[in-house]
Amino acid sequence: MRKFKETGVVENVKIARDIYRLKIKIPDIVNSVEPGQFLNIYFQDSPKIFPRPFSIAGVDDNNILIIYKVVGSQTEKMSYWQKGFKIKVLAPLGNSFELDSENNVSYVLIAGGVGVAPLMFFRDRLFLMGITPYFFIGAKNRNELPIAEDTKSKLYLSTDDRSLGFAGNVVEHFKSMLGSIPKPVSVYACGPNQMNKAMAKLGIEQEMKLQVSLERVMACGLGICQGCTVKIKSATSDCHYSLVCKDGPVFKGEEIILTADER
Amino acid sequence: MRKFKETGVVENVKIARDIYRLKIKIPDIVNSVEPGQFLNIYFQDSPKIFPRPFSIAGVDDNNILIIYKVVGSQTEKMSYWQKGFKIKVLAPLGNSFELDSENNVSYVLIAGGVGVAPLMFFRDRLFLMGITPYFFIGAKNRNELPIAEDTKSKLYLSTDDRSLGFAGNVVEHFKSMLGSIPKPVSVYACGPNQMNKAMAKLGIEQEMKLQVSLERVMACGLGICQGCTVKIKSATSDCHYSLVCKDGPVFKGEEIILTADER
Amino acid sequence: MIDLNTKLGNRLSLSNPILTASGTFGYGDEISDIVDVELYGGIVTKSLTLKPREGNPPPRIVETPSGMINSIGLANIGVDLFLEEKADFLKIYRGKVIINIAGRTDFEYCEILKLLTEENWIDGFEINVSCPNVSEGGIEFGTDPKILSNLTRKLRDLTDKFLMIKLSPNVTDIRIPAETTQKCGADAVSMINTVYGSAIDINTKKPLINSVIGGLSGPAIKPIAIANIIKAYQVIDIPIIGIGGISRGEDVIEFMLAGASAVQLGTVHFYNPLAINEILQFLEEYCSQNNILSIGDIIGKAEV
Amino acid sequence: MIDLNTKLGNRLSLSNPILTASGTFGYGDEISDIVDVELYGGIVTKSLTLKPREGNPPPRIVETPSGMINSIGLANIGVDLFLEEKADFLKIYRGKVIINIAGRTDFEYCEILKLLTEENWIDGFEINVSCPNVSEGGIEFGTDPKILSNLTRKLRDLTDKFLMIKLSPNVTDIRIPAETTQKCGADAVSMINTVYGSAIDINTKKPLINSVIGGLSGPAIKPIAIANIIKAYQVIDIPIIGIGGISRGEDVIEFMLAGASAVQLGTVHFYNPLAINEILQFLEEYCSQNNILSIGDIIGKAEV
Ligand SMILES: Cc1cc2nc3c(=O)[nH]c(=O)nc-3n(C[C@H](O)[C@H](O)[C@H](O)COP(=O)(O)OP(=O)(O)OC[C@H]3O[C@@H](n4cnc5c(N)ncnc54)[C@H](O)[C@@H]3O)c2cc1C
Ligand SMILES: Cc1cc2nc3c(=O)[nH]c(=O)nc-3n(C[C@H](O)[C@H](O)[C@H](O)COP(=O)(O)OP(=O)(O)OC[C@H]3O[C@@H](n4cnc5c(N)ncnc54)[C@H](O)[C@@H]3O)c2cc1C
Ligand SMILES: Cc1cc2nc3c(=O)[nH]c(=O)nc-3n(C[C@H](O)[C@H](O)[C@H](O)COP(=O)(O)O)c2cc1C
Ligand SMILES: Cc1cc2nc3c(=O)[nH]c(=O)nc-3n(C[C@H](O)[C@H](O)[C@H](O)COP(=O)(O)O)c2cc1C
Ligand code: FES
Ligand code: FES
Repeated sequence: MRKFKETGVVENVKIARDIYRLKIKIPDIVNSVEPGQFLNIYFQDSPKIFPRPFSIAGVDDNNILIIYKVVGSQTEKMSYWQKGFKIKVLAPLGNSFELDSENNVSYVLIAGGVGVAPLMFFRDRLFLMGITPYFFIGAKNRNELPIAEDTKSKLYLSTDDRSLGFAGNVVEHFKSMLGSIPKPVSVYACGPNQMNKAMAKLGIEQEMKLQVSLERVMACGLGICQGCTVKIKSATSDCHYSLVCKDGPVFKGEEIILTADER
Repeated sequence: MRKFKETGVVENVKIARDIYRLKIKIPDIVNSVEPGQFLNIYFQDSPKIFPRPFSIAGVDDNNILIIYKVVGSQTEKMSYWQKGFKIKVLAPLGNSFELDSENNVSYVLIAGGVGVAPLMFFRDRLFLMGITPYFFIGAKNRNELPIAEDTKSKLYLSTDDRSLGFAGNVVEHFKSMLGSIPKPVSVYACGPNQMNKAMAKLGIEQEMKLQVSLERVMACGLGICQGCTVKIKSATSDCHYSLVCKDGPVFKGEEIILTADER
Repeated sequence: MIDLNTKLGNRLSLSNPILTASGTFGYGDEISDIVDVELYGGIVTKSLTLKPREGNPPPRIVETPSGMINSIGLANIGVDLFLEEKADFLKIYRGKVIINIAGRTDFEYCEILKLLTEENWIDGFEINVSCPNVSEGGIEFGTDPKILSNLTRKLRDLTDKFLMIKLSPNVTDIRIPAETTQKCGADAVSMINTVYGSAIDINTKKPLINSVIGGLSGPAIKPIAIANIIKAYQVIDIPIIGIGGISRGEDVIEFMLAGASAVQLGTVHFYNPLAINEILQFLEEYCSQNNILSIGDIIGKAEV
Repeated sequence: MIDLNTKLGNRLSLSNPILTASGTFGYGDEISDIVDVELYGGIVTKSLTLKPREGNPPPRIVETPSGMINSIGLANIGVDLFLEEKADFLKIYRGKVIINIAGRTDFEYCEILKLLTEENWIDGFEINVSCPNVSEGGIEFGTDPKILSNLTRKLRDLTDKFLMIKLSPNVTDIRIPAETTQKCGADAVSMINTVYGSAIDINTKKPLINSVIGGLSGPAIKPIAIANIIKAYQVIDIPIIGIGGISRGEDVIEFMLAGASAVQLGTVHFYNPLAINEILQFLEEYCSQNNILSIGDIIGKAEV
C-alpha cells in the first residue's frame, strides 16, 4: 500500500562522479516494496513544482535505498541533504519486475548509468532466491560506474570511453556475450531512452523475453494527471497510451513503441 | 561605490530567539560604507524572486555584518547558511544617517527589534568619534533582545512583556527618560512601521531633530523599479513620492507622512 | 468550531468550501488510498466526453517556473464506462459529486447532461467551455458570448441540478462571459481554467507539449485568477468558485476575500497530495483568530 | 565568434538581440555603475509621458510565485525633463536608444513622438498601448483594433524612425492586434507587456497593490509569452521582440526559436542585475556548440 510520509534522511553518500546513494527511513513499507517500483520525493519552496521519481534500489530493516545522479537543480539540492534532514516521500509507486515463470532461465540484467538502481534491488531478490544473475552495467567512463564489484551477480562492466571493462555501450557488450549465456534468457533492462530503444529492438530480433523499466517526466506519479503516457502495443489493441507511473514503469519489451519524438 | 559581488559567508551565529548575526566577506567596500546604508542579498532557485535588503550593522577589516530576524522563507534559508557558503550581494545601497551639525548634542538611538542593526553601526561610528550615545532598544520579550549589554553606549532596554528592563515599548521608554537627557537631543530611530510612526509624531510634538530609517518591500533596491515609494513632505513640495531604496532609507522625521494604509 | 458550510445558490450546499479541480483528482477513487476524499466539500470529476478519448500524444506535461503546462487532450473513459466503473464509489461518497462535461458540439454536451441528470447521486455539473467548437470553426465555446449563451441556455433547460460554467481566463474581459452565463441561468461560475502557455526544448527545437500550446496552471497563475475573480465579482451575483494555483490555506482566504464562495484545488494535488488536511486546519485557525464564525462571512470582503 | 547582429526590418539594426525592457532599467544611466550598458543591443526607456507623473500611491509592487505584480502608474519625469537630464548620457551610448511612449489620448502620443523624432540620437520608439484611452471611456488602446490602428497610423505618419508597438497579452486572440499593427505600418511588435494580476493581504484585507489590479511579470509568465509569440509569428512578417520572464540564455534561445528576432530583459534586472553578461556568454556557447554562425538563423525554427 502506497503511503505519503514525512520522514528523515539516514545516509547520503557519494558513490561515483555525480552519483549518490540515499537511505530514507520508512520502516512500515520496506516489507511490501517490490523491485521495479519507485518513490516520489517532494520539495518545498521551489519554483520546480513536480515531485521527483526515483527507483527503489534496495531495502534494509527500516530503510529504503535510492541511487541518484545529479542532473539538475532538485538532484543537486538532494546532494546537500545531511543525516536527519526531513523530507516527504510517497512510496511505493508503480508496478514491478516479474520473475520468469520458467525455472531454469538465465536472468540477465542490463543497466545504463543510474538505470542500475531498480536492477540492484532485483538482483538482491534473485540472490535471496539462490539465483546469481548476469549483471551488465555500462557508463560513459569509469568514474561514472555506480558499482565496481559485486558478490551477488556475475558482473560485466563497460564504458563508452574504454576506461574500464568492455569498450562500448552496454547493449553491444551484452550482444557480444549473448552466445555464451545459457539459453533461455530472461532479460531486464533499465537505462536512458536510447538504450531502452536498442534493447527493445534487440529483444524482438532475438525473440528474447524482455522487461524494460521506462522513465517519463511525471507530474503526479499517482496515475491521476495522465501526463506520463507512453505508446503501448498490447494483445487487445494495436496501439494505445499507458501511464508509466501506474501501468509501468516496467513494460514488456514487445509492448513498447518508442517513437522518435518521445523524450 | 555600490558593487555586485559573489562572496562567501564568514560567520552566521544565533544571537537571540530567531535573530542571527551574519558576517559576509566584502573587503573592497568596508571602507566606504556608512551607517544607515543597506545591502541586497540575492537568492537562487526560489519562487520568491526579490532580493532581500538588510541594514549594515557593522564592519571589520574585511567583512560586513548584518543582523537579521527569521520572519519568512528567505530569512529561514539564511539561518542554515554555513561558513563558506557562496552568496551574491550588492552593497552598499541607500543613504545614511547624518551627524548632527552641532557639537554638544545628546545622540539618542531608538531601536525596535532588529531595527537595532543600522543603529549599532552608527553607535560604532559615534564611539570612534568619542561620543557615547544613548541607546534605547525594545523587544517583545527578553529572548528577542538582540543585545543585552554594551560598552559603547548608554544602554536602555525595554520589553513589552516586562520580562526585562522597562516594561513597555521603546518609544514610551524614551519618552519617560526624555527629561533626564541633556538637551539638545538628536534622535535616530529604526524599527517597525508602528514605532516609526510613533517616533515621527513624537519628534514633531517635541520639536526634536529626528532621523528615521524606513523599510519598504523592494524589488530592485537600486532606484529603478519605482516600487518602494513613501510619501514625503519636503521644503519644495507639499507631498511627493520618494524612493526608500535610493532617497532613503533614512528620512528626516518631519518629512515622513506615514498614512494608515501603508505597510 | 467554525461553520464551514457553503451554500452555492439554491441548488447546492457543501459541508466546506473546498472542491477538487477537474483533471487533478481523477474520479475520486484513484487516490482515495492516500487522500481522505471525505475531507472535501465535493469532488469535481475529470472532464467527461460522450465517447472515450485517448487524449493527446506525449509529451503532455512540462514543468514551468512555479507552474506546469498540460495538454492531456481530455483523455477520459467516456460517459458510459464512467457510469459502469465509477458510480459505485461516488454513490457512497458523502461529499457532493459534480461532473465536469466537455464536448465538441452543443449536441455532445447536451447528450452527456441528459444521460447523467437522471442519476440521483450526481449533485451538479461543471461545464468546461474551453473546448473548440467544431461546428463554429474551432472557436472555443467560452470565448464567444453568443456560442456561450446558446450552450448555457440549452443545458439549463435540460437539468434542474446545479449548473456551473467554468470560465477561461484567455479573454480580453472576463466580465463578459461571466455576465453571459449568469443571464442564461447558470447557478455559478468557476474560474479560472488554465492560461494559454507554451515551452520549447532548445536542444531538440521541439515544443515540450505535443499540441504546442497547452494550459498553464499552478502557483504562477494565482495572481491572474485573483484579478479575474475580483473583476467578475463586481458584475455578477451568482457564486464564484475560485480556481488557480491554490496551495495553502492562505490562498483559500485570499480567493474568498476576492469574491469566491468556494474554491477548487488543482495542481497542488501533484506536489502536495495532502494539501486538503493542512488547508482545513488553517481555515479553522484563521477564522478563530479573526473571530469569524462562518467562513462565508469573508466572501468578497477585500477592500478593493 | 558568433554573429549576433540583428536586423529589425529596414530601420533598425542591433549589435546583439538583447534590449532592456521598459520600466526595468530606468533611462540607462541609473544603474550604469553596476551593469555595463554597452553590452545590450539597445536600451528601451521607461515609458515617457508628455507631462511628468508621480505615479500610483503605494503599495506598488508585490512578490508572487516566480513573479511580481507592479502598478507603478507610469511614474516618470516627462518628456521635457527627459531631454534635459537624460540626453547627454544616451547621446554617448553606443547601443540603440528606443524611447517607450505612453499617453492617455492619441494627441498625447503624437505630441511626444513629434518632440522626439527630431533628435538624431534617438533610434526608435516603442509604443506602450496598455494605457486607458480617456477619450474612449478608458478602454485600453491595445485591446480595440480600431483604436489601435488609428493610433498606429497617426504615429507612423509622424516618424521615419523605427516604430514598434508593444502588445498586451490580455486579449482573446493576440493575432488580431499583431496583424492590425503590421497593417498600419509598424516596423515591429514587442510582446508581451504584463499580464493582469492581483493579490490580497489576508490580514489587512487590502489589496497588495494600491490600484487593485496590476501587471504580472517575471518567470511565471514566460510560458504565456512563448505561446503568444508562437501565435503571432504564424500571422505576421514584421519582427517580433520577445518579452516575458527571460532570466537566462536558455530563455533567449527559446524565445527566438518561438519566433522572436530580439528580446528584452525586464524583471530579471531586479533579481540578477548582471544577467546580460551570463546571457551573452551562453549565446556564444550555444551557437558554437550547435554550429550556428549567425544567431538570426534560429528565429522561428521551433518545430511547431
Ligand atoms: C520511474 C522513474 C524512476 C527513476 N529512477 C531514477 C533513479 O533511480 N536514479 C536517478 O538518478 N534518476 C531516476 N529517475 C530520473 C529522475 O527522476 C530525474 O533525474 C530527476 O527528476 C531530475 O530532477 P532535477 O531537478 O535534478 O533535474 P531537472 O533540472 O528537472 O532535469 C534535468 C534533466 O533530467 C530530465 N528529467 C527531469 N525530470 C525527469 C523525469 N521525471 N524523468 C526523466 N527525466 C527527467 C530533464 O528532461 C532534463 O534533461 C527516474 C525517473 C523515473 C520516471
Ligand atoms: C532598507 C531595509 C533594511 C532592512 N534591514 C533589516 C535588518 O537589518 N534586519 C532584518 O532582519 N530585516 C531587515 N529588513 C527587513 C528584511 O528585508 C525582511 O525581513 C526580509 O526581506 C524578509 O524576507 P523573508 O523571505 O524571510 O520573509 P517574507 O516571507 O518575504 O516576509 C515575511 C514578512 O516580512 C515582510 N517583508 C518582506 N519583505 C520585506 C521588505 N523588503 N521590507 C520590509 N518587510 C518585508 C512581509 O511583508 C511579511 O510580513 C530590512 C528591510 C529594508 C527595506
Ligand atoms: C493535468 C491537468 C488536467 C486538467 N484537466 C482538466 C479537465 O479535464 N477539465 C477541466 O475543466 N479542467 C482541467 N484542468 C484545469 C484545472 O481543473 C484547473 O482549472 C487549472 O489547473 C487551474 O487550477 P490549478 O492552478 O489549481 O491547477 C486540468 C489541469 C491539469 C493541471
Ligand atoms: C516595475 C516594472 C515597471 C514597468 N514599467 C513599464 C513601462 O513603463 N512601460 C512599459 O511599456 N512596460 C513596463 N513594464 C513591463 C515590462 O517592460 C515587461 O513588458 C514586462 O515586465 C514583462 O517582462 P519581464 O517578465 O521580463 O519583466 C514594467 C515592468 C515592471 C516589472
Ligand atoms: S505522472 Fe501523473 S499520471 Fe503518471
Ligand atoms: S526598490 Fe526599486 S526603486 Fe526602490
